[in-house]
Amino acid sequence: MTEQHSIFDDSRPVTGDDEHRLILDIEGFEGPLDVLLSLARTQKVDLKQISILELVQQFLEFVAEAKVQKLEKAADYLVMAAWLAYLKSRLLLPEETAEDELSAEEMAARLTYQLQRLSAIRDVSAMLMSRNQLKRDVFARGKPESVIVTKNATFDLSLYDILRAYADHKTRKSIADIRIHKRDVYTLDQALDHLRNLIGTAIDWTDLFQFMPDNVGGAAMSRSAKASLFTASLEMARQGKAEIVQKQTFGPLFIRKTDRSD
Amino acid sequence: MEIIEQIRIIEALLFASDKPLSSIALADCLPEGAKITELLSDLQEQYQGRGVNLVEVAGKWMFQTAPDLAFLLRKEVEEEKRLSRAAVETLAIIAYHQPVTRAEVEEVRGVSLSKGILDVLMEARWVRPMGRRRTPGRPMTYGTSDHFLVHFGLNSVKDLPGLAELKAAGFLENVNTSRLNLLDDQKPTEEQPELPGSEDEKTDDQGPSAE
Amino acid sequence: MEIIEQIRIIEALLFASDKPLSSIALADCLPEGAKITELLSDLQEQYQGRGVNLVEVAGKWMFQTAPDLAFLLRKEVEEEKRLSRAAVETLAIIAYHQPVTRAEVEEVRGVSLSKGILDVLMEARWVRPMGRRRTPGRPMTYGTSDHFLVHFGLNSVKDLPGLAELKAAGFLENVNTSRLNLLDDQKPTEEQPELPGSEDEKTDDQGPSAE
Repeated sequence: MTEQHSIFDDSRPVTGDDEHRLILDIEGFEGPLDVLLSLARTQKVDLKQISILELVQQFLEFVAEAKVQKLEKAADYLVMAAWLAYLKSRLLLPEETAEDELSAEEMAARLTYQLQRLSAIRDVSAMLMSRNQLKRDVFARGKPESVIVTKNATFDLSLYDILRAYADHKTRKSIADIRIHKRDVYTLDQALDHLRNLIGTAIDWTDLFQFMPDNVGGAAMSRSAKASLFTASLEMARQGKAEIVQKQTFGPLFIRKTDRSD
Repeated sequence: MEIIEQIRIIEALLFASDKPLSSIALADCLPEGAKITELLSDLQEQYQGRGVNLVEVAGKWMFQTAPDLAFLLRKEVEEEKRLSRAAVETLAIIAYHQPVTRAEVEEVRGVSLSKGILDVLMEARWVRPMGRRRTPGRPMTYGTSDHFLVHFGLNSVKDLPGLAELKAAGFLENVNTSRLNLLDDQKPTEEQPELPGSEDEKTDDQGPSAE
Repeated sequence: MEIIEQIRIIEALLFASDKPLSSIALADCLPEGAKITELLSDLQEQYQGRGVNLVEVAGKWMFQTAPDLAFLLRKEVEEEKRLSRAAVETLAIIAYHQPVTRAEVEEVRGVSLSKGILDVLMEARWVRPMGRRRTPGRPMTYGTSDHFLVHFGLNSVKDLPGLAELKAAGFLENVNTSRLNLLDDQKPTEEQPELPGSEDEKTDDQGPSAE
């Protein structure tokens, strides 16, 4: 979870020393409505009577001063700021409402309604959480004796378990679906076979790369073939089946068979 | 069978269980025609004021320790996991507004619901899907479970604290009627293919009701 | 503290404890000088003849169902079984992909379905045959039952959250969604199973019959 604030967490800087100029941090809030609610409370009046204009001003200042770490987090606040700025202009200018538009007063009333509703929900949240909770305040029989009176509950399985199982299955499947494609390479074995076959046909020292296989494919394959051919030549020299000579640095590599029969 | 014997039986059954039992299940263990409701309220009265009380939760019955003794018992259990503020608020909105969609929860809180919150609430078995709303996009609705009622000692969601006040103040009206349109409701990601294999058009909204 | 209050405390402690408690352990929760032995015998007397008795076992105290009512506890001693992980996953796949054949379940899970899993799910009355598929071999398809819906508090299988919703709820956090084809997921269901005579009319819809 990203939202860490406990209902019991009272550390939020709502009650600043200078109540009209709170310096607040977005991190401590649950979104723009939360900020508005906190600001509204500084007006020390009933929510129904808050000055929307003052609230708008406070919010715009808050957004201007807020330290924003993540842009996506700021988006909600910026949208609200824009809406409030619009509301403010509507409230200040003489009313000329288009038919399909809300009047400024209605807009303000709706904002007030939302704040009141959130505040009310918070109140009932607190009431709910302060109820006697099972396993916190009240306790069931600690050592139940095994009676199953309900006949259907043979298995202790919840819908959550099913969703979890399906999600886990999907998670695993999405991992299992990753396939690493085999890279096309000209293998060392191929190069060895190729070189063994051809080296017998050469009479004398031959540039190793004369033995490059034909039609190996694209540039990548060709590079792979070159590398494998070189490794193959080293391998054959190690086995005493071939000799390799290079006259100068980066010069051509010459190879010949060791036990030439002629 | 005498009344006192019948009371002994339901006492034994309820005492032995750590989960609430329905009166129907209890009646199964009693002779035909037993007045289960009366027996239960007799038993409840007998335990009034004792260290253990008989309570009705989620429409079922269970014994639990008296709430005023919580101070004594609490130290015996591990510190309970604390829900985040966001989770508590989300739970409350789901409980009071159910059935409610994710978008509506976001609308009430004025902020998008961060991932994992619903997961936590569903893992605690407090929240459950309640069917799809018959609106465009057919969004999933959520509500509370019996387990939620048992945990918070409620007989039904109608007993939620402050419910009447919220309703009277008009805060439980259709969330969208009061829209500020601050949050974009159209979330294409929430749309999803319906599960094929079920073509029936069925009702979704079932109002707050303990199943 | 009054005697009656001390007895309440002992009663609650013994009720909530998951093991028998010694009088010393109980005395720890009482004020200094409480007469624990007298209190216990008072409490024991209060429960004499009730459906539950206070008994002393190996020097410790516990509540226990009255011996003459023990038959109640054995009436349906059906232990709560746990489903294996494979069974839960199979159930989930059947629920999401129904109607689905055994082979399809195996294909989706990537392992063969061990014997007994389907039996267990059918025994639990969560899974039922849904008629044969009109494909070579005419394999049997499976789906979930009404009982499944009732047990899990669903109105219809459409109430199961889709992948997008699971993700939104935080269930799929570690999944790279681009690899999860959210739409192309329920292939097997597109085919309709053959209706074998009049036998199984209901191939798909669970209907809102869950109560």
